[in-house]
Amino acid sequence: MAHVAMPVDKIEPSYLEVTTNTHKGLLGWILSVDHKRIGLLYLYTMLAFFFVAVGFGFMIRLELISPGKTFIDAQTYNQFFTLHGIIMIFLFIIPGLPAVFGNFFLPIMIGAKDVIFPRVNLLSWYLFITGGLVAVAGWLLPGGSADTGWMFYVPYSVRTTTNVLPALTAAFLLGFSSILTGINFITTIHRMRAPGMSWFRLPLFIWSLYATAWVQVLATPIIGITLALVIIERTLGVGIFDPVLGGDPVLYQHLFWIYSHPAVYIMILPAMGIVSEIIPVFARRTIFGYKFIAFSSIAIAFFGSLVWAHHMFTAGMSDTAMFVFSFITFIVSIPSAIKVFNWVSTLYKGSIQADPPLLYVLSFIFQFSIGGFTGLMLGALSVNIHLQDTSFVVAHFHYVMFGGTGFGIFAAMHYWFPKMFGRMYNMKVATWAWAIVTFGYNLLYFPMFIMGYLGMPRRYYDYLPEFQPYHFASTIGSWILILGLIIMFTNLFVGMRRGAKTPKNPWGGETLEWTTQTPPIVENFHEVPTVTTGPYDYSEYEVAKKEGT
Amino acid sequence: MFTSSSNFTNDVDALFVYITALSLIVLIGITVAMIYFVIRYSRKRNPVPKNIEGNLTLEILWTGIPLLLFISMFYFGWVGYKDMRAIPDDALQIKVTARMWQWSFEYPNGLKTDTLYVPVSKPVRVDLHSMDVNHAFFIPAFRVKKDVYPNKKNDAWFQSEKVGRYDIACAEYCGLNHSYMYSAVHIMEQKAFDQWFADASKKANLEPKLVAQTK
Amino acid sequence: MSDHHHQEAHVIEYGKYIFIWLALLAFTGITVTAAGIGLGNWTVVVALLIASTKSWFVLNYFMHLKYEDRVFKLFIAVAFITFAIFITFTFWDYSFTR
Amino acid sequence: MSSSAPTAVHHVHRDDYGSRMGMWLFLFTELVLFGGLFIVYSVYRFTHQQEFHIAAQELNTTIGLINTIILLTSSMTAAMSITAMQKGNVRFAKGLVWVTIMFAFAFMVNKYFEWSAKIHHGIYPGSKELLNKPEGEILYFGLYYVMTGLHALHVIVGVVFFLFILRHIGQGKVHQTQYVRLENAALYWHLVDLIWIFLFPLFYLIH
Repeated sequence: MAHVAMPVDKIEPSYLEVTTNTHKGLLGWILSVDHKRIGLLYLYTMLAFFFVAVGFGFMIRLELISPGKTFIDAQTYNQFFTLHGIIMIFLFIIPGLPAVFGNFFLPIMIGAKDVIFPRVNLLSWYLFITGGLVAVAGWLLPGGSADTGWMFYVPYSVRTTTNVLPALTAAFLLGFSSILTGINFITTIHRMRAPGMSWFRLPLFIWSLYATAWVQVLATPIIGITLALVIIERTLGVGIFDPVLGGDPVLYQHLFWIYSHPAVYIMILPAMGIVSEIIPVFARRTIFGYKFIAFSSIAIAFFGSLVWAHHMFTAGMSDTAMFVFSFITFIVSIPSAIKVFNWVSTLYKGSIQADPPLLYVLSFIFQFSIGGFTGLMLGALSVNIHLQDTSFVVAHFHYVMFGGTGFGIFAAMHYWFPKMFGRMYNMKVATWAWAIVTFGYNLLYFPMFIMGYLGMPRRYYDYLPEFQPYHFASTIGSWILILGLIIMFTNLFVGMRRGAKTPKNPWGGETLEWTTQTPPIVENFHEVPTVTTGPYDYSEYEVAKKEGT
Repeated sequence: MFTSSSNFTNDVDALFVYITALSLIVLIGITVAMIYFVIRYSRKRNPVPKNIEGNLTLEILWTGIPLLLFISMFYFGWVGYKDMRAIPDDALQIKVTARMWQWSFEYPNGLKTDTLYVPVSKPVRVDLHSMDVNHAFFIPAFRVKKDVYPNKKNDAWFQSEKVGRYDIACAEYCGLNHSYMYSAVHIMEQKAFDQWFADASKKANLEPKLVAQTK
Repeated sequence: MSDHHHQEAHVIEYGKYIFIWLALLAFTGITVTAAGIGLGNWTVVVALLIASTKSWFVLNYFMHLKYEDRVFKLFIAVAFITFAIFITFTFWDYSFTR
Repeated sequence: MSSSAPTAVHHVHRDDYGSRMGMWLFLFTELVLFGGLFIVYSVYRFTHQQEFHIAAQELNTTIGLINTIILLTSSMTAAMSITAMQKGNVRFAKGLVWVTIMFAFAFMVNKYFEWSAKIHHGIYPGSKELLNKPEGEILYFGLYYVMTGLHALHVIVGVVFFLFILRHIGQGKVHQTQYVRLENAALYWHLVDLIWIFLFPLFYLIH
């Protein structure tokens, strides 16, 4: 890729030292319109929410270690799994990659100085943080936090006396934040690409963000209006979904999943982009099937918007709907399969360095594949009827969302860490953390497949004794996973503070972010670079051999 | 896995095994290839990479073959589902009412129970209705599940194949005691069932006759 | 996709706007009359067709879509197709016996 | 991390084309937001055809028609204000924006009378009168209030948007060669008009 003439030795103050406004300290951060600072604001707040949600997950698992009451009552348990879901989905995994790493790296990777609407970008962070605080407020107010599950299914969400309104409002605000980020990214990708950065020279992470942004813009408003309708229904008694007033609870589910299924793709697509970035760098060779990976992102975004009702196969839909939605569900798995095959092929005849980012990517491919395969089982109608609403589904979507997206986020953190902070974490510790996290993760979720098939319904506070061994293994897994997470984040934190300074391009990446200073200066580049090749041009290593050097 | 306990069990399990087997083959293939490549082409062993941009034949193969396999999975799933929808006309009709957090069953003659008793090898149709929020009628051993709504009629059916007692669970989250919303279905020999039905109906001052089934 | 700069402004004369406005008023008249006659099941179809025509005028002239780049037209096609999909696919469920 | 070091001047990138593109994308989200309501409307209308017809009789077509004309006209004046601005006729442009705002006001006054009449007749969410009606009519009026209410909210937002533009014109931030904000405000206003173009027949004309 293009190499920009930049003085090698002269290190300028980075975005960490220089802000875009006149304020100092905290204000210099929360009022900054620098996309990199906003990316970090997202990172810190998002991680804070992540830890809280992990805490709830830990307690859910602890409660389930044995049948009967272990340490919390049923009501608290119901509130905990609701909070776990809302926080993980709306505050961690949806904004996780686009808002943190998209914000930080999208402009740099296309050779731009910032996103096109920097102030709107800051506004979306404010909406994000407000949404998060409203969600937390609902948890502290009298009445207790919502106990509806993150799906807010009507009529339970209209009936329950807990604080559903703050949770709904929070989700609404967060949706709006996500929309604004999407608008910003689409326009930025269209308008701000550096000279020579044609569409097919875009890094694949950018392609995946582009597809994601479209889903954010076009699907999120549906959930916005749906949740707003539930708010109106609860506060003003307007008859929309409430069966007592003639409403149709299944219609609510349609509208909910019209957004929430594509939302799964908002979560997974950027992670797929990360994988496509990391593999070529650590295999030191060009990606296999660039265009197939790029177009499969668009195909996933498109077909992914047509399959929402596969969450409702037991709801009593028409046979036509069952046929169509099941069929397209199988079709949508094709582009994902294409990606997996291309990634594995990219390892072929590479020159591979198995550093932590790549290790997380390998876990991603393994776990995402399991998530995908179990998705096939859920897509087959007759099997779905049996598996719907059991812990099999819980395992399936955790394999996709945590085993996939979560590990994608971990991979991204380890990959871009040196660029973001100019320091390096301890590689050995990171590798150990990876091993522990991967093992704990699989021990936590795999048993759920088995007990799900044996008939363990989801969202159960208590269970029949026959499921105990699986629950026990799963809870042990959660402890190992959390141990691994603690090691991983401590290592990153220590690295951020005291890690060794890194050169501009520690991994040998070829995309534009590795050509700029580490950590980057405020507007990324002094001169906008001119791009002359595709994003993963590693031919120099091959040439070097032929010339005998 | 369970031993076959209803008319659906075998079909559903067979399809599940089919998909699982195919998935395992591919999963193992992917994983082994990945690990092998990482070791075989490690930077130490293979310091010089080879840039391969892609291969159209491969792309077509790994789009086409999965597509065919997926369509076969879809097809078997659809066929199995059609069976679940084809409720026989002579099925014993039971009205099932769900409320937070219990089930109640009503026989054609008006007999109400909180546990379901049905004769073995006889098709049973359940008409599902909820008094309050959403529930789901789930007999894991029979591979039967259907959501139960207020203001909407749903139904399901099954035909047991073995005498015994099986759990009925609520599978759609419905609040505080969701996990305790269990009931059971007792599958009885026809004679034993008739006896039970006559006794229970007499006790409730109802005519001990299963009224002719009307659709 | 052409993303080159496209800064020269296209000025639409007042007269044209008045003409479009008159057309819109005429269509409003037609839709009210059509609803009055009672076309049975076709009432909705006719009403929606007229409303779509009206929006076509608003989009193209008032909102200048006609003079915008091709990308904008592509965008709006994507948005409308998405919405069309949402509504058709919902009706896969509702318009067949459940 | 300390940020005590000097401040960089963030350079402002002007891209009218990009601004319009962003605005259009935003309009799509608004369209889909109402789209969700249209889905609800179509499903309920499909499942409760008869009751929707009966309920619609209660609405006053004349008020709906007047409001349609008001919005169409205001859309025209909003569009014209851009022409005026392009021609450098700033005062006329400002005047046209004011006219648009006045029309918006008239629309709201009309809406106010329409809603108060309904409420006066005891038809409002949760009212005894409404709850005694068949399910389809409850749903119809629920949707009527939500959809026209959300639309009215957009009218207000549009007015606020225009008021900001007037201020920007006064401050010289919007002028003959830099008027993309006026364009965007007008785009938003046309969206409000577009939605009404569909609301009007769907609620007022299904006799």
